[in-house]
Amino acid sequence: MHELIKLEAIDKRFPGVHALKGVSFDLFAGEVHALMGENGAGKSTLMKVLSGIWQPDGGTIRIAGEEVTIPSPHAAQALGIGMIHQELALMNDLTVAQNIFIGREPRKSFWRLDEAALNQAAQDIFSAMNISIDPRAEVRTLSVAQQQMVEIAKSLSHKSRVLVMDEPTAALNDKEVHDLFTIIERLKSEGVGIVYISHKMDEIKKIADRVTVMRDGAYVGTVKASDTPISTIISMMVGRELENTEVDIPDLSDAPVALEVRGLSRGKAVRDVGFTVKAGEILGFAGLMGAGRTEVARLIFGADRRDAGEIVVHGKTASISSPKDAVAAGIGYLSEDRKHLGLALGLDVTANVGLPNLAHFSNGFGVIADAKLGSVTRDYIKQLSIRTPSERQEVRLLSGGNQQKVVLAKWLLRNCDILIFDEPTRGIDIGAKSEIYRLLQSLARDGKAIIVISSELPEVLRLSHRIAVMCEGRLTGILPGGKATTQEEIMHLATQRRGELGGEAA
Amino acid sequence: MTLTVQNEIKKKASSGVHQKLLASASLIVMLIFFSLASDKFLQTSNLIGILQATSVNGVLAVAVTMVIITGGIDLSVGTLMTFTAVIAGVVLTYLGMPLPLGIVAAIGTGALCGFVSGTLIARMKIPPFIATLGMMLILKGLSLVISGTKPIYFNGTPGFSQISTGSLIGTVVPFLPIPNGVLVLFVLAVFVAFILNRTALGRYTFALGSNEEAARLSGVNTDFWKVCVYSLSGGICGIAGLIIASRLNSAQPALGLGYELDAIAAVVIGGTSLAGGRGSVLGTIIGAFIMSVLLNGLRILSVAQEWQTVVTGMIIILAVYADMVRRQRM
Amino acid sequence: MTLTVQNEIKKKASSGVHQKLLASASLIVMLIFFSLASDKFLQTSNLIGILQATSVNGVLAVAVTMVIITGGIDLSVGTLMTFTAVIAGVVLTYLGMPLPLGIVAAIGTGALCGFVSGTLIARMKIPPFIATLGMMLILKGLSLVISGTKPIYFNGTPGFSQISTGSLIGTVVPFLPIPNGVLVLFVLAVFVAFILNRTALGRYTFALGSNEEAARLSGVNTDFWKVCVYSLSGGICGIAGLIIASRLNSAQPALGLGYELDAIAAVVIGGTSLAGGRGSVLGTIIGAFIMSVLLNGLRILSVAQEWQTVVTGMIIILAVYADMVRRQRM
Amino acid sequence: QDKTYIPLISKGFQHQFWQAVKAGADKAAAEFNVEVTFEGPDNETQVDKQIDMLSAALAKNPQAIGFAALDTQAAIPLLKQAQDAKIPVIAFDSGVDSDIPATTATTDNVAAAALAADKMAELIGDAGKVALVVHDQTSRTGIDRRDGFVNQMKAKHPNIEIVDIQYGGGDQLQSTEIAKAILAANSDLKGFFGANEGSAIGIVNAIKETGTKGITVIGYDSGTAQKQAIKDGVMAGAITQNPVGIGYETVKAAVAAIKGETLPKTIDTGFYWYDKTNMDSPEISAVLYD
Ligand SMILES: Nc1ncnc2c1ncn2[C@@H]1O[C@H](COP(=O)(O)OP(=O)(O)OP(=O)(O)O)[C@@H](O)[C@H]1O
Ligand SMILES: Nc1ncnc2c1ncn2[C@@H]1O[C@H](COP(=O)(O)OP(=O)(O)OP(=O)(O)O)[C@@H](O)[C@H]1O
Ligand SMILES: [Mg+2]
Ligand SMILES: [Mg+2]
Repeated sequence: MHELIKLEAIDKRFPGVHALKGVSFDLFAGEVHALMGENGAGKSTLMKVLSGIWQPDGGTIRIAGEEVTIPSPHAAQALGIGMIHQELALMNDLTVAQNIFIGREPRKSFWRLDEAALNQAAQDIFSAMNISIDPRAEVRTLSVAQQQMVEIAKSLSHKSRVLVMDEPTAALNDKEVHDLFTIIERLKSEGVGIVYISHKMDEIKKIADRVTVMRDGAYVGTVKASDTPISTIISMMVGRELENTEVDIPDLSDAPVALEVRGLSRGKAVRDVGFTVKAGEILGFAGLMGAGRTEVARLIFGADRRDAGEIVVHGKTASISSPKDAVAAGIGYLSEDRKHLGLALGLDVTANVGLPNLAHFSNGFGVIADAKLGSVTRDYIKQLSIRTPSERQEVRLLSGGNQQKVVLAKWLLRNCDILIFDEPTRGIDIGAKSEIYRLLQSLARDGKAIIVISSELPEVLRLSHRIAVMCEGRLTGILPGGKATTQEEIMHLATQRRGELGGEAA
Repeated sequence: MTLTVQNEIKKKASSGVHQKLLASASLIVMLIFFSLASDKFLQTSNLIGILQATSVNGVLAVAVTMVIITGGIDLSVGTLMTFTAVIAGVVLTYLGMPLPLGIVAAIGTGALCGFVSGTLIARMKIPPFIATLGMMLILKGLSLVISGTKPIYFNGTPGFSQISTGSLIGTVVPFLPIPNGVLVLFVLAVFVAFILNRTALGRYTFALGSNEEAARLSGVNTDFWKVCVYSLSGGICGIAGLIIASRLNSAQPALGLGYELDAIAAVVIGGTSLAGGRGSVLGTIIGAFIMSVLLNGLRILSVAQEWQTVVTGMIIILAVYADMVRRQRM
Repeated sequence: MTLTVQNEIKKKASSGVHQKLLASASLIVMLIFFSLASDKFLQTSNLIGILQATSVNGVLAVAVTMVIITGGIDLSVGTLMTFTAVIAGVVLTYLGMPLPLGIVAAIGTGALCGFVSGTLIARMKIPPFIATLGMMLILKGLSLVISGTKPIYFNGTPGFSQISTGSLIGTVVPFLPIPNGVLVLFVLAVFVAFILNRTALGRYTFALGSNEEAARLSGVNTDFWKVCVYSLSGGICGIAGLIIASRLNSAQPALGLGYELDAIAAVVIGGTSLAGGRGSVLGTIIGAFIMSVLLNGLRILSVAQEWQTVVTGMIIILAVYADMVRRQRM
Repeated sequence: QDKTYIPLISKGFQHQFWQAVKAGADKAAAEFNVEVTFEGPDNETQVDKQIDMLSAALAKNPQAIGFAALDTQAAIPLLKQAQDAKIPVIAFDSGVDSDIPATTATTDNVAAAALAADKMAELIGDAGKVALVVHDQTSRTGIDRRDGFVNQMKAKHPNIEIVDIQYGGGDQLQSTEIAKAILAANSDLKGFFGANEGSAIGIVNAIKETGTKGITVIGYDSGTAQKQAIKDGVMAGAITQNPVGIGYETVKAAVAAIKGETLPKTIDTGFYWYDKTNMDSPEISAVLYD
């Protein structure tokens, strides 16, 4: 195994943030080197230095022993470095295949692009990845998970010697993660070096050879994955031990039903879904990619128009036709796509946290009590340990995980009775994750009805009092939470297709 | 740790102030240059002329600033201004109503037209460019129809010309005869800046431009607020209509076409992004002054008219470039 | 599963064709209406008049379509057209060079000016609105300077007026005397549609408008391609300059201001989004025809001019609204 | 010692008519050894832009000022300011509703257009359909020429029907399209009047492009293309003012006013009918311009 990359004493400052403080990192051919750390530790920044997006303020980059500078993403590609970005960087108006091969389109005579070859090549990659995505589909019509798959396919198409994967599985479910790991194993055997960033600890054990931990922009240490217990890695990351909690299912037999959904339908994405959530209950939603969980949440929240269905809040039928109505009825929705649907990236943290809450922070003339809003925001920054130089920082400058926490903060402040969390821990570090679990549990204890949609089965199992499972737009069953239910049972329901599906589509 | 953070906050805040002060760097350079180049430039009468020349475009630019921050555009501001002036003319001269009614009619008509544009855009989802282009043409035609294709004079309403050309400040501070039209511009700028920075409407204005869908999913009634912004902007165009009518002592029904471009240019020169989500009224005012100082200075220097145009084009590009380089440095 | 996917692909493809055919629904409704309203409308000479009236705005709209798809805007198309016409005048009339040289000079000058705009935008990061606004003013001034503020006639170049008013098609198919200017428009539209849909330049044009940063991170030399788009667009404005100069048999240095708005309007009516990333040349051509058919029809019906304007405004809004409703239905 | 400075604020700048006025003013400037600048807005609707120009011109402390008002009243406050500063004002092209101007050097556009109407009636046999392309619906010159023509027809030539009046902003291309639409709608049109150079050329272009025969075209002002059209027989003739004379007389009157000489209330610079037969005569060719 020879050394592909050696980063030494890399330093990087942003206005108000010392993001990298003399970090070192190396990578060998044919290994998976995991890069771990809390949100905002500097993982993405370090990798952006490696892939030519940022120029370091200090330190050296060596590739195969030779010192280089990497002035642009293009230069990085030329050096054989490919990167899957944490934030999806796709061109929504182009098709899947066009995205994958942007900048490297096969040509025909007369400057024409060879569209057929392009689609075929994309299809080949998807086949190798064992997933079915239509290469001709416009990217904007794909779900987040599918888009993530496209990103992965794109980086694979580069045939890079070094592949940086910044939280590639954040939006994927177990099956897809499994497929990705198969691909990673294959790449490893071909001698590709892989930098793997993830907040999912179990993945590290499965595929990483070595683990480097960062904290607060500084290098903490590098260990061998096989002979280091997870708890050691976690304590390297957060500087303390985390206790592991079990779900504790309260007795809700007397609790009133907070939300009842009947016959919810929209096209083929959601078909006749009905369930109830009691005050104080956490209802988990499991299912495969595209099962329709997000769509159910959007319909309840009024973000999309439902074809049929009734939504009953606290025993009264609520007429919800827009998110405004839903919020007025006491429903909050934390969307899975924070960048496009959750945050106004150009505005600061306070403005984002304030967005659903301005009515409470303004007087009769609509004048905002900005100081008060600011101090409340500071409280949440502390409570959720959001890493930001101040509550006036623009959200786009925060790390991915910290952005997610800002979305959380805005709904926590809104104090809704019914909260729908769609992938609430996507991209959130292990320390913060257990904070969020604790938070959700305490919200439930306070009598809130909570729906948690998650593609991570362990998360669903750990949080839910009951577990609803969806498959292809239908609710295939509701299982009890806690130890009583196994992952296998959930997967069984999640793959319970309807026989006549093919006929129905025609 | 807390200390560093606090320091950094302070630094940020002060750099914010610096930035705003420096945003006018191009303007200041221009002022100094023209003062040195011609001794006529700094005469009080000329400076007041500049202020007055800025008032109409400035007010229109303030109106369109809000719209641009939502990520929209308003091409109808110029003809809406004219239309409200014509309405004021009809109310005051043709119907002989008292002055306050004319003022209310102009501003109300402006707000109403803004409301229509806003509704087309927010509820019927017509792209702002098309909705306001349509409005621009409709209002242009209606101004001609209503006025009977001729100017309406305000000779029957003696106080009317005071709206723009009188000087409240001048009666108090005699050596500062700043015309009322300019006073209106400044008061309006402060008012809109207050709305943008301190009120819910302002916050939603930025949110709409930054990420409308995120705002909608936060339970914000985005359509309603968008209509509000366009209505307010329309009302401000009504004020511009009053100022220009008062200045010309007449409602000129064919005026106004092309004014939208000047207004939008002032906004963009002032650093507001056409993509929405960011911008400031102060910047817009500075942008409007950059344009009028430049034109006035070139006229004072008796630069040939064709070259005035060339130089204006180059300076606009340069001013924005300088502004950008400066911002990147900081 | 694969079957469903394939079905969906088919459905998508066929709905795409439908959409394009139906996109012209408003245009067809208009044509039918005017044919019924006036028997003069369908005269060959009037139809040819409509074609010819579309040629200049159509070519400019095609030029600006590419720029708008990148997410940019070009306000200078009108004055650039004039500038290239003036350059052709200088080359052909003042310098007495042969016709092909004049053509090359006009198109080359257009491309060069586009290159300058593109460079300002791509390399110096000046917002497209400002860069092209500046260019618009600079070129407006330079046209006056170079021409000496007077028209340049092409009387010394007899073939020149054939560029636009002659009819190649007419010599082959006598009952179809379509003027060359219109032929140029259609050939150009096909050419640009080819570029947009089949070449790398086109692909990057869409990529730039869709997500420039993503394209850049994928290793696309975004700056280079952006400059290419603006240069090509400028070259096309040069063709528009030749067409208009040939039609007027003169380069009119004061013409062109305001033409940019018509061109942009045609693009947006044609369904191209000002936000970039989506759009089509076919749509633009339809948009340009909607505008010219509407104006021609209203003129044929001798509608009073102020009402022409009002109706045009309303129809533009309606056409776009109808188009949107139709698209949502499908 | 600065030269005497006289700024001229006109109604336009880019059009040939205004360039001819400028040429006349420049000629007088050279003759009387004064400095003249010439400025005007892009089009005749921009009343307020013209006021800004006037304001800047006044700031330059000129000895006199020439002003072609776009609106008869809008500039009066500024003109009062000039009066207070003892700066004589010479109105040119069209006057203002005020006695501030020392004199007004102008053409009677109404009478000139009436002459065009008479000529039209004469050429088409005092009967038939006639259409107009006018440059502007609201500007003084546009209104005067349109009304002068139309009223004369009504008063003197009742058998002539005005079928359409449309406005092309003086833009040659737009005027061409308008004229073509009018031709398409009125196959029995006998006469066409273009109320300024751009409008007249638009009509000529429309006639050429459609190959229409037998229509009597009367234009207004001159310019290379219009003179050519008359020579070619496409245009029957045109009314010309004396723009060079207007510019010259304005500066000359300004110089006189500075010296304190008394001036007549108006200086009529005249208008002329010209056609193939007389356009090469010395007194006509002197008032034509390219
Ligand atoms: N362009 C920027 N301007 C200012 N600060 C930035 C910028 N980019 C990143 N930062 C800051 O640098 C720090 C490191 O961010 P980075 O994105 O590398 O974190 P990360 O380790 O990838 O976190 P996560 O797990 O949440 O993705 C954060 O505090 C972030 O706010
Ligand atoms: N904007 C859209 N356009 C077209 N199809 C969509 C759109 N959004 C969702 N879908 C489709 O609707 C179905 C339900 O998707 P949804 O996002 O609700 O699933 P999910 O269970 O939340 O899965 P995921 O893990 O992908 O979030 C999927 O087939 C998806 O492809
Ligand atoms: Mg990260
Ligand atoms: Mg989902």
